[in-house]
Order: sequence, then structure tokens, then C-alpha cells
Amino acid sequence: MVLFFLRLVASLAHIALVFALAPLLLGLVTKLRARLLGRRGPPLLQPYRNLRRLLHKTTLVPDTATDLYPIWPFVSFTAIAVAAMLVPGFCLGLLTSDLSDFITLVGLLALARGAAMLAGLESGFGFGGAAAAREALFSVFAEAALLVVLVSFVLIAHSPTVDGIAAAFRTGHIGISVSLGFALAAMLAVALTETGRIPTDNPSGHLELAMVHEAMLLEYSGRFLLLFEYAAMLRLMVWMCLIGTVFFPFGMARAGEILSWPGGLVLWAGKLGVMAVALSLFEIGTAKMRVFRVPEFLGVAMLLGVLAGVFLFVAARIGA
Amino acid sequence: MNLVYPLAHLMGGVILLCAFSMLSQRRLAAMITLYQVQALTLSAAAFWQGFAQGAGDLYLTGLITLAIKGILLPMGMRQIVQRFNMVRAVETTMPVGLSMILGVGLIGIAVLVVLPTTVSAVSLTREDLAISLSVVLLGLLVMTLRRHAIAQVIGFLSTENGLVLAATGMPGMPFVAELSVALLVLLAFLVIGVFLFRIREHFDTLDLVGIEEIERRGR
Amino acid sequence: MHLRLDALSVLFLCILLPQIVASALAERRGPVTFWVFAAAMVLTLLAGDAFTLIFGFELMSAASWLLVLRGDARPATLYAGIAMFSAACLIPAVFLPASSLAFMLVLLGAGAKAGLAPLHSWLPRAHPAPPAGVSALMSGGMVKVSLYILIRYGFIEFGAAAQPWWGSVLIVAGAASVLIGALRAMLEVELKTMLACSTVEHVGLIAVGLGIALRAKAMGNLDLASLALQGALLCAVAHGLFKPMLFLGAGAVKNATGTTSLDWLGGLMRGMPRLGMLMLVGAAGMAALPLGPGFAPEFLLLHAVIRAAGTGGILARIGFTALLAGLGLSAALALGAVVRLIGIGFLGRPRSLHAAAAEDAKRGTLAGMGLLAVLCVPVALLPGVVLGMLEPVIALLAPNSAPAPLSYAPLSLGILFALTAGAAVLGLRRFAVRGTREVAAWTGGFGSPPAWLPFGDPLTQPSATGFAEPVRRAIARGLLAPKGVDPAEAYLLLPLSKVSLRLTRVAEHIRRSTMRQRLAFVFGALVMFLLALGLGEGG
Amino acid sequence: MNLCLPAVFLPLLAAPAMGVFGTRAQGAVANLVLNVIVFGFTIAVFFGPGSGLIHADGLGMIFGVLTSFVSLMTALSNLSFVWGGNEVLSLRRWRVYHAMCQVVLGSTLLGLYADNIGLLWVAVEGATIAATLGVSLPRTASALEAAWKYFILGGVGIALALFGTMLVYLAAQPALGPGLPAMSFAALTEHASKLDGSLLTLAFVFLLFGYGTKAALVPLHGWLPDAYAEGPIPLTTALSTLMLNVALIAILRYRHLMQANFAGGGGALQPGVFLLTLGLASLLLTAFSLSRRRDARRFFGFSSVEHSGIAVFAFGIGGAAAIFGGLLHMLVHTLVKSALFQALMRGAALRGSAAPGNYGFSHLRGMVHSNKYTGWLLGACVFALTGLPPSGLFASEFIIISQTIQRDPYVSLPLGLGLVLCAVAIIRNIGPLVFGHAPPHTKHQKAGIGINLVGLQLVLAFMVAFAMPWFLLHSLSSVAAALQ
Repeated sequence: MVLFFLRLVASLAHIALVFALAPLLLGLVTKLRARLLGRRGPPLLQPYRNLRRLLHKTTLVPDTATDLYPIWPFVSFTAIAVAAMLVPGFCLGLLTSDLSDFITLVGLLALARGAAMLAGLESGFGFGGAAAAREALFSVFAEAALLVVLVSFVLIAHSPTVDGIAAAFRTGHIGISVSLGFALAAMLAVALTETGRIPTDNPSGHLELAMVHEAMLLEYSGRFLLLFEYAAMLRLMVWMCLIGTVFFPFGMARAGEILSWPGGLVLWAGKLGVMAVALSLFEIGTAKMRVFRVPEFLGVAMLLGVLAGVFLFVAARIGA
Repeated sequence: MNLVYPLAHLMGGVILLCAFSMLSQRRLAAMITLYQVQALTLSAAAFWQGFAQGAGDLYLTGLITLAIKGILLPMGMRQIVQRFNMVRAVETTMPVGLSMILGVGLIGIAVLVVLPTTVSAVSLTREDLAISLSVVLLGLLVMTLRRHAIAQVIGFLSTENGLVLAATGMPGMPFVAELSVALLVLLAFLVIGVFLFRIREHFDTLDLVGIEEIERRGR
Repeated sequence: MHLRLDALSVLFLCILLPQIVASALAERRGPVTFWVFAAAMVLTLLAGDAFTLIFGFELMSAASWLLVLRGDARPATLYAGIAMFSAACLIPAVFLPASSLAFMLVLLGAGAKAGLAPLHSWLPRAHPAPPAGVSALMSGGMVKVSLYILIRYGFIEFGAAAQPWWGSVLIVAGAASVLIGALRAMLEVELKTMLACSTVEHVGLIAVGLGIALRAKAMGNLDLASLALQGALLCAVAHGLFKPMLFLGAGAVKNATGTTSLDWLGGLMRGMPRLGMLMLVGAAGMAALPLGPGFAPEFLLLHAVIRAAGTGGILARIGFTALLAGLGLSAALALGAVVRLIGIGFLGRPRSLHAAAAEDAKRGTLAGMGLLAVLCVPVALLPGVVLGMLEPVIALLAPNSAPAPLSYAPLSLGILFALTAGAAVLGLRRFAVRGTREVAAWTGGFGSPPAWLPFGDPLTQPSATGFAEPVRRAIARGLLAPKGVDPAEAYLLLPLSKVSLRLTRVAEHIRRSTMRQRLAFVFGALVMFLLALGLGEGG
Repeated sequence: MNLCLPAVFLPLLAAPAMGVFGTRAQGAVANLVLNVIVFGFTIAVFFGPGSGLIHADGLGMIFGVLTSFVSLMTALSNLSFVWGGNEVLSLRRWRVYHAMCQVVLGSTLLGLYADNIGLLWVAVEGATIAATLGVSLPRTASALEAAWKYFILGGVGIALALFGTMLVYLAAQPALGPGLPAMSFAALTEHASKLDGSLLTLAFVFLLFGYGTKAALVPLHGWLPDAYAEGPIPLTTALSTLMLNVALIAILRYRHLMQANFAGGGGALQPGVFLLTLGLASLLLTAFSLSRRRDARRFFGFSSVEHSGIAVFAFGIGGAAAIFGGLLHMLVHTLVKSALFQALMRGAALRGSAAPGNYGFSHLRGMVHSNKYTGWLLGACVFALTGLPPSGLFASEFIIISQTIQRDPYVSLPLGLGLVLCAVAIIRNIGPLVFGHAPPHTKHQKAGIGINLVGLQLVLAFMVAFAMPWFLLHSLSSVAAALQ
């Protein structure tokens, strides 16, 4: 009973934190990037301001849009939000841990992606369609790479859920294995694509022809745009949590024991910070690549995933 | 000594010889003559067999053969050859030498097939069978090698002679006369057919190329 | 000619009946052939002996061939050829004792009829030909009947002699179909052709599941077998629901606009909203999105593949990992195809006056689709229950195996969804500015359209072809034959047709032979026989 | 009492009279009347099979009834053919035509009922000559050409058959003594094992070639397509059904002799391999010859080659079940083919004239637009030839294939290939022929009442295959068992 109560509290805390900190994380990345480029950059809290501004803007609906126009933002946002609830953040053993099956997660991301693509096609407008087509192309490889990575996780952890994988990995005796390194690389590539960062997409770009994620939302404004923006922030958060939880599960709190929470929280914040720094460093280090280079980029990721599986097999043979 | 079988074989040999030398002949007239000789020998053979086996209907067969094949058909064919002035040489589709080699091969096959088969059969019919089979095959060979309808008809006729020879050789086979009559009906239709083709102006020559032309027009 | 009913046939009857009802509703008392077709499928499922099975199967082929012929004569011959090929494979197979040869024949026969690669290329041509109801039944039902035969013989009749490599063959064929099907579904412009391609994909998915199950069963790993079977059978159920729905919808679109080419549609959501909603349900299933009917099977299959990757040697590991990649690839491609279907066809601006003037589908069609949509709900939200119903079938196919409970709980996910969405709506109600203002859409910098195009210039919005272009450039070049032709056609059908053409020429030559040549045939054959005889007896 | 005699000799004796007297209408009527009577006799034969030179065994009875039934149907459709003014023939030729119909019927029955190998040969020869005359009747260039071909090739076949017949006698003569017994099927079968096996084998080769020519087995089929296409169409029906059956049955009987001799250790070879070779050759060559035909009658002529090939193949497989399958195949194919040719005739009549040369697919296409019922029936007939259910041929082919698998699995591959190819080649014509665009100026017309005959025969074919009356089943299977 107490245990359940604690888990409930932990889950609620997790949800609240994730939803609250997502804009901050984005702001942090942007800030760091600007700083590393030698600019002052927007204040940390700028994302919150944007959201508030959008709240107060009238929502304009293009006359060519169909009745489904308002649906897509909600679908996209909800899918990402649920994903954010499933991926453990600072502590394991949340109420949602049983739901957090890796494949379900992939499905949720796909759902959000689909909604965004349809939103791009909604008003029959050229750039949105082009962006949706590119997104479709990217997603093909991203999803494949993600699933391939999953093999080695499940085979190591004997559990398909993110929670279970993390739990298995944090009991350190797996140690550092080559395959996990490959898996990490693959996962990072996918994460960069999914969250629309450089080198596959430029979040701060303003040239319609070059944009992917932003271009799909060009026709949206006001509260619908807010949903999309918020979803994008949440997506960044989800991916960082995912990578942090799976690859650096050390020091994560247990929902059952309240005393471990503070440590978990601190470490979680630390991880997010480190990852934000890493991300911004990477982004200033590389340039955006041409659209048709991206499949190769992700194809490499997929290959790494396969290699991870193979090396895992070899390692098992050697170990045995 | 008993003369029955030696004579039978002698006649059989003559018939085979005729059939074989048909292959070598280039001219229709000569082929017709050969055929006539063959038919006459056949009727003689029939008479002889009838005498030897004491079977009455073989005499009938011999009579029919003599009358129709030995006399009427050759005359008719000579008529055709004369009227359609085809006395000129027949062009064969294959050099004579080669066709004769084929003929020898056919005789060899006939012997090869028949001799081992009839160990248990009456030993004498064995050679008869071999001979008549070779006559049949040679006739067919003539049919396939010659272009002129007349030549083909002659080939067919000699095949049929081979059949009758075999029939006469069969000890005590019933219906021999009937069968040979039935065959004759066939032959009659054959020759009539030739006349038909000639009388009706569908093919300006009996050369079957005419038929093949129509065949080429497709469908 | 006697009948039998066991769990397997009951399951497939349950898959079949709703489609028949729905198609009948849509076609409103279709032609006699239609009913013969339906009856033949039922007969095949009920068959208790080989003769009845083959009879029903062939009758099904014949009736469907006639229906295809009436629809469009061009693919009919190819279809007939495939049907007879499968017959020629099946009839011997059912008489051979259980052996690898027999199973291969069954696989060829049933696989050809089910559209398994490399014998699938007839399917995207033949299925779109007849009227929508028939296409629906062919795509949702006939394919299943073929798979039923495959299952019946692979697992039950020949079950004793099963070898692991049977499963591997099945998996490879399935994987190929999945990839090619999904890819072509993404590239095709014709609505019905695209749906047919996606049928190939789903058949491939089912085949992969069955193959894993067969392999695992032969290797004695019964739990994996039951997991894979769950996936395959559930996939069959789900596909049997949403694919006919989509085909019926495509038929309605054809009725309303006179075309099924996505390049001439667009904005149908305005003209036919109810149809559009039903299509959304089906599309969610086809794209295997969470909370849709298609996700649970995909989920199970992926888990089965991952589990299978842990069994066997290095080859199995590499193979199954690659297979997983392929499945992921095709899942995303299917999503792209669905987005293309809905986004190009039903959203955006009309691309032709017909599309602009489209009116909603007839009541019969909507009723039929509605029926299927309602049946989708339990598969989508309560897959656990459906799997519970599948228990006896799995017990029949993989005896004394204990299927693991499903670890995907759409119901609680759905609750989370509802909560979040509700929160979002309420939050926006509370804090955001209410109401919306309709404004002219941004033309994207293009000039204003001419007067005779009230809905704007179609050329200024993405076309279906254009939408598929990136995928074509990045993937199709590698996987398909040159010029985007299906590899099965380029490397299998074309050479075969060339060979037959050559032989036909030979036959014609023989037929045209002159009379002397014909005599020569007779004579030569006779001499041959005699020679053989003489040598045979002499030696 | 022996009811075979009237059944055989009535038409044969009536033929000369019909050749001399009567207008064409009277001839047609007389034809019909005679057929009705003969049909009655053939049924009555069941109660008076008789004995001696001409008597009916089980096979003879069944196929005798089939023969007279088909020729009755032909005679019925003959009426409309004659009155329709389809064929422009002089009165003399009409008379010859009717006489020939009778001769073909009579000699076919003779061939079925004859218990004497010589008589069988005579019957086949008579039928051949009659058919040749019939084919040459239209007197067109192509008809004469066809007749000439038919005559030469058929003549060669007959000569070979006679030689084989004499060899059989020679093989039997030591065992059975000189005279009639050595030529009677009954006696031969009785003492099959005592015959001289090696002679018998030689004889079988000649008989196979002789009667195989009549059965139009590849490579002996050269006469068939033209003969089918150029003669008056009712005759074509007779050719493609009745005479084919006689030849096939003759082959079957001799095959049985040889098989029995082989089984009895008489030293004969197994007949199977010869039959299989010719059967497969027919099947495979047909498969590729079918695809380019533009004339419907040639097309279906080739399909007859295919089906006699299948029957011979079944005989080659051997065993009671396979023989049963082969016989069933012959029965059903006979009915379907005669139905088909009558449907074709009606269709061509709807398109103007049923004279030869009006049977191009381009001329007949889109039959439903001329008459819905005729079109569908035509389609059904053609479809029935493919051997897909619900066609009756499905049952027989199913039996044959299953037997092949069990007895000789390897030849089942070419068999299956040939069947599939033929079926595809046939089925692809249905679409254009039935539903295609009709040639210009095609009006929808009424089909005569006679079109129902086609339906009747189709239904019969279906019944024979799937709902076979028990007595037929019983006698057919006993025949098959006796001849295995």
C-alpha cells in the first residue's frame, strides 16, 4: 500500500518535472549553443515566454484546411506526452514502468510523427508537403535503426521495457561492452534525427526549403502551434531521458525508497546538463547535411545496431 | 525337297528388291514399272501361298492383286503421267545415294526388330515378316522422300504390297481377302483423289508445294 | 466430399464472415459469381478431405478469375496462370506423404495464391481489377484462405516431419514480401493498387510470424512458437478487418470521383467526411499505430523476432537482426504510405473538379465499413481478450505450449491518452485565447490561381508522386529493378515469358510444316520407336 | 439376341440410299430419325449384348450409348445447320454429306462393338474414308487440301494399324491356333499370357502408331487441325469426339493385352512408357501450339489433341483407378466438346453463317453482345475445357494426377506443367470471346430453342463427373478393373 502510494507520488513527480523542465532544457541547449558560438543568446527562460505568447495569440485557420485541422496538434502532443510519462527520469519503478515497452515507445513516436506529417499536408501547401515527404524518408531509417538497437538491449537485459533495461544495466555487472558502445552511437544518431537537430535539421533555420520539422508546422498558429512547440520540447526531453536512463542508469533512485530520491534527482539534472552540453558542442562542431545524405547517416546507424547485436553474440561466446 | 518356303522367300526377295530399287529411281515411269513388277510378284506369291496352305481365299487375293494392282493401277498411273506430261525426271529431296543408305538402314532395323522377336513363332514366317516389314518401311521412306504426288502414291502402294505380303505369309489368317479388298478401296480413293486434284484447277501441278503454299498463308 | 470444423477453420471463418457481410452490403447483392466466390472460400475452410479442399480452392480461383475478368481483362490471364500454378503445386502436395518436398509444394502453391514473394507480382495487378466489394474480399479473405491451407498443412498435416529450415524459407519469403510490399505501397499512385501492395506486406508479416513459429516448433522452443503464432494469427484477424474496409472506401472514392489516382484526388474530407473518418480508422490499422487495430500484431511479431534472434547460431543472429531492421523499415514505410493516402487523398486542396464535387458514399458502403470499424475496436483496445479466444487454435497448432500474456496494454495507454488530451484541452480552454479566425492560406509564394480553378492550382501542392520521390530516390533504386519495376516481374516473369515465346515459335514452326515433313515426323517417330525396341530387345 | 447388329448395320445400310435419294431437308430428317432409332438400339444393347464377332462388352455398351447420343445431338443441331443455309452445297453433295454422317456413326459403333481385331481395323478405315469425303465436301481449296492431308496421313496410319493387327494374329496364332479365335479380343485377353510377348510388343508399336494417328497424338496429329477447321462443323464434332474415342479405346484394349501378357510373364514390355511418351508429347506441344490460333475450330482441334493425350497418358499410368480416370476423361470430354462445337456453330450462325472460315476469334468475339445466353454457354463450354471446377474434367484430371503421384511421381511434373499451360492458353481466350467488344454492326438476336441442347450436354458432363449414377459408376469401374 505504502509502496504503491510512493510509486504514485514518484510518478506524479516525474511527470510534473518532465513537463515543467522540458522548455528549460531547450532553453539551456540554445543558450549554450549561442555562448559557444560567442553570442549572448536568448535568456534561459525564453521558451516559456514563447509558449505564453502563443497562448495569447489568436489562432488563424487557413481556409483550405479540412475539419481535421485541429486534431493533429492534439494527437502529436498527446503521443509525445504519453511517451514522456513512460520513460523513467530520475527514478525507476514508476507506475507506468510496465507500460514502458520499448516498442510501444517507438509506436508512440511514430504516431506523433504521423500526426505532424498530416499536419504538414493539411492545407495542401507546398513546403509542408515537401517537409512531410522528407520526414517520411528519415523516419524509415530512424525507426529501423532504433529497432535494431533494441535487439542487443533485450538480449542483455532480458526485458523489453525501458524500465527493465535500465534496472538490468544499473546493476553494473554487465560492465562496458563494445556492443553497447555501438548501440549508443546508433541511438544518438536516431535521437538527433528525431529531435530535428543538426546535422539532419536545423531548429533555428528559417529557410522553408531547408527545414523539416518547422516546415510542417508553417500553417499553424496560436494555441495549435503552442501544442506543437511544446511537443518538440518534450521530445527533446524524452530522448535525453531515454539515453540517460538506458546508458547511464547509475545512481537512479528507486520509487519505493523515498530517501534515494534526492540523489536521483540531482544526478538526473546532472545528466541532462551534461547531455545538453554535449549536444550543443556537437551541433556547433558539425554542419547540416544535404537531405539525401541523411539516409546514409542513418544507414550507418542501422549498421552499427546490427554490429552491436553481432558483437554481443561474439562476446557471449567468448564469455561462455 | 519341299519347294514351298524357298519359293516364297524368293518372291519376297524380289518384292523387297523392287521396293528398294524404287528409292534409286529418278523417273516416274520406271517407278511405275517397278511397282508393276512388285505387284505381279506379289500376286504370284499369293497364289503360291494359297496353293501351299491350301487356302482358297488366298487365290482370291492373288486374283485381285493381279487384276487391279498388277494391271489397272499401273495403266491408270501411266495415263496420268502421259496426260500431265510428267515423263521428265522426278527431283528427289535427297541425293539418291543417301536415300539408299537410309533404305539399307531401314532394312537393318526391320531385321533387328523382327528376328529376335519371333524365336517362338513359326520360323519360316520370320523371314517373311522381316521382308514385309522392310517393304513397308521402304514404301514409307519413298513417300517421305518424294515430292510428286504420283511418287508418293507409288510409295504408299508399295507399302500396301508389303502389308499384303505379310498377310499372305500369315499361316491360316482369316479375312485376308477382305482386308486386301478394304485396302484396295483405300488405294482407289487415293488415285481418285489424285485425279480430283488434277481435274479441279486448284493446284496447277500435282507438286504438293502447291498445297504447302496455301498452308503457308497462315491461320 | 465431407466437411470438418476445428478451431483453425472456425477462426478463419470468423475472419471471413464479417468481410462477406460487409462486401455484400457494399455491393448490395452482387452478381452470382460473387456468391459462388464467397461460398467456395467457406467450402475450402470447411473441407474435411483433400478433394473437397482442392475443389473449393479451385472453385474460389475460378470464380475470382471471372470477377477479375469482368473488371479488367488485362491481368486476368496472369491471374489465371498463377491460380493454376498453385493448383498444380497443391494437388500433388496433398497426396504426398509428409516430407520436405510436400511442404515446399504446399508453400509454392498456397504462397503463390497468397501473394508471397517472389510470386506476388500478380496481386497488385489483379486485386484492384474487380469492383470494390470483390477486391475487399479477395484481399482480405482469399489471401487468408491460402494462408489457412499453408497453416493447416505446415503445422497439422505435415507437423510431424517439420524441419527448422522450412520455417527459415518461410521467413525469407515473408521478409521479401514485407519489404517489397511496403516499398511499392509507398510508391504506387493508384489507390487500390497501393492497398494491394500493402496486402502483400501484411501477408509477408503473417508469413514471418508463421515461419518463426514453424522454426521454433521444430527446434522445440514452444513458447516462442506460440508467441509468433499469436502475432501471425492476430495479424490475420486485424488485416482481415481493416483492409476490406480500406478497399470498400477506395471503391466509394472511385464512385464519387471516377478515379482512384491519388494525383487527381485531394480534399475529400470536405465532401465525404464520414467515409474519411472510417478511412482514418483503417489507415491507423494499416500503419500499425498504437491504439489502432494493427499495432498489437506488429508488437507481438517484433517481440517474436527479437526473441528468435537469441536462438540459433551467428547466422540466425545476423539474419534476425537484419529482419528486424527490415520490419522497422517497412513499418515506417507503411506509415508513410498511410500519410500519403490520407494526407494527399483526403486532406489539402482538391486536385480535380471531380474531387471537389465528391459526395459522401452510399449508405450500404458506409454500413459495411462501419461494421468492420466496430469490429476493429476490440482488436485495437482489448487484444488480450482476442488472444484469449485464439488459445484453442494455438493449442491446436503448437500443442502444450504456454503463450505468455501480452505486455502491451492499450487500455491503460488509452486512459493516459484521454487524460493528457483532456488536460491539454482544458488547459487551452482555461488559459488560451478562445476561437479561431479563418484566413486565406499562404500560397507559398505562388501567383494567384486562374479563375477556373476555384480551389487553387493543383500544381502548387505536393502530388502523390512527388511525396514518394525522396523514398524512390533513396530506397527504391536499391531494392527494385531498374525503372521501379517489381523485381519479381523483372527477374522472374519476364524471362519466363521470353522462354514460352521461344517455345511457341518452335511449336508454330512444327505446325506450319509441309505435308512431307509431317509424314517425316510420323515415319521418324516410328523408326525411333522400332530402333529403341530392337536395341532394347537385342541388348 | 444380339442387338448390336441392327445398331451397327442400320446406318451402314441406310447410307447408300441416303447418298442417292432425297432433298437436303429430307436427308436431315432421315438422319435424325435414324439417329433416334440407333440411340434406342444402343440403349437396348444393355439387355441384348449378344455374342460372337460383333457383341458389346461393358466398354462397348457405355461408349456406344455415348456415341449414339452425341451423334443424335449432332443430328438435331444438324437440322438448323442444314436449314440455316449455312453451307452452300449442291444437292449431290448434301446427299453425300448425310450418307457420310451415317457411315461415320455406323462404323464408329462397329469399331466399338467389334470383338475382332480385323473388324475393328475395317471399321476405323471406313470411318476414315467417310470422314475424308466429308471434309472435302465444301470443295474449297483449303478443304481439299485438308482432306488430302487427312487422307495421306490417315492412310499411312491405317496401313501401320493393319500391320500391327497382323502381328497380333501372328503372336496369337501359335497359342490359339489358326483361325478366328486368334483375332478375337475375348480369346486374346483370355490367353494373353500365352501370346508371344516380343511379337506382341512389336505389334503394339505399330498399333499405337496406327490408331494413334486417328487419336491425333503428337507427332501423328498433322492432319487434325485442318481437317477440323475445313469440314462442315457437325462432322467436326463427330471427328473430335466419336472417332477419337474409337481410336483411344482400341489403344486401351491392346494396351491391356500387352499389360496382361507382361504380367503373365509372356515376355512383352510394359506398354506404359510408349503411351506416356506420346501422351506427354501431345500435351506439351499443344500447350504451345494453342497460344497463337486465330481460328476457333483449329484452336479446339488442338485442345482435342491435348485431351486425347491426357487420356493416353492415363492409360500409360495404368492401374484400375487411372484407367477409370482416363475413361471418365473421355466421357466428359466427348460431351463437353460436342456441346462446345454446337455452341460455336450457333454463335457463328448468329454472326452470319456457320460455314467453315467464319470461326475466326476476331469474328466471334464478344458473343454476349449477340446473344447473352449463347455467349455465356459458349464461355461455359470453353471454361469446362480448362479442367477447373466446376468443370467435369476437374474430377477426371484430379484422379489422373493423384494416380500419377502415387505410381510414377516424376512424370507428374511435366503433366502438371502441360495441364497448366494448356489451361492458361485456353482460358485467356474466354475474355475476348465472350465479353470482348463485338465486331461492328452486331445486333442482339434471338438464339433458337436448340441452344438448350448445349446446356443439356454441359449439365450431363457435370453429372457424369460429380453425380455419376451408380450403375454407370459400377460398370465403368468394373471395366477399368478388367482392363487395368
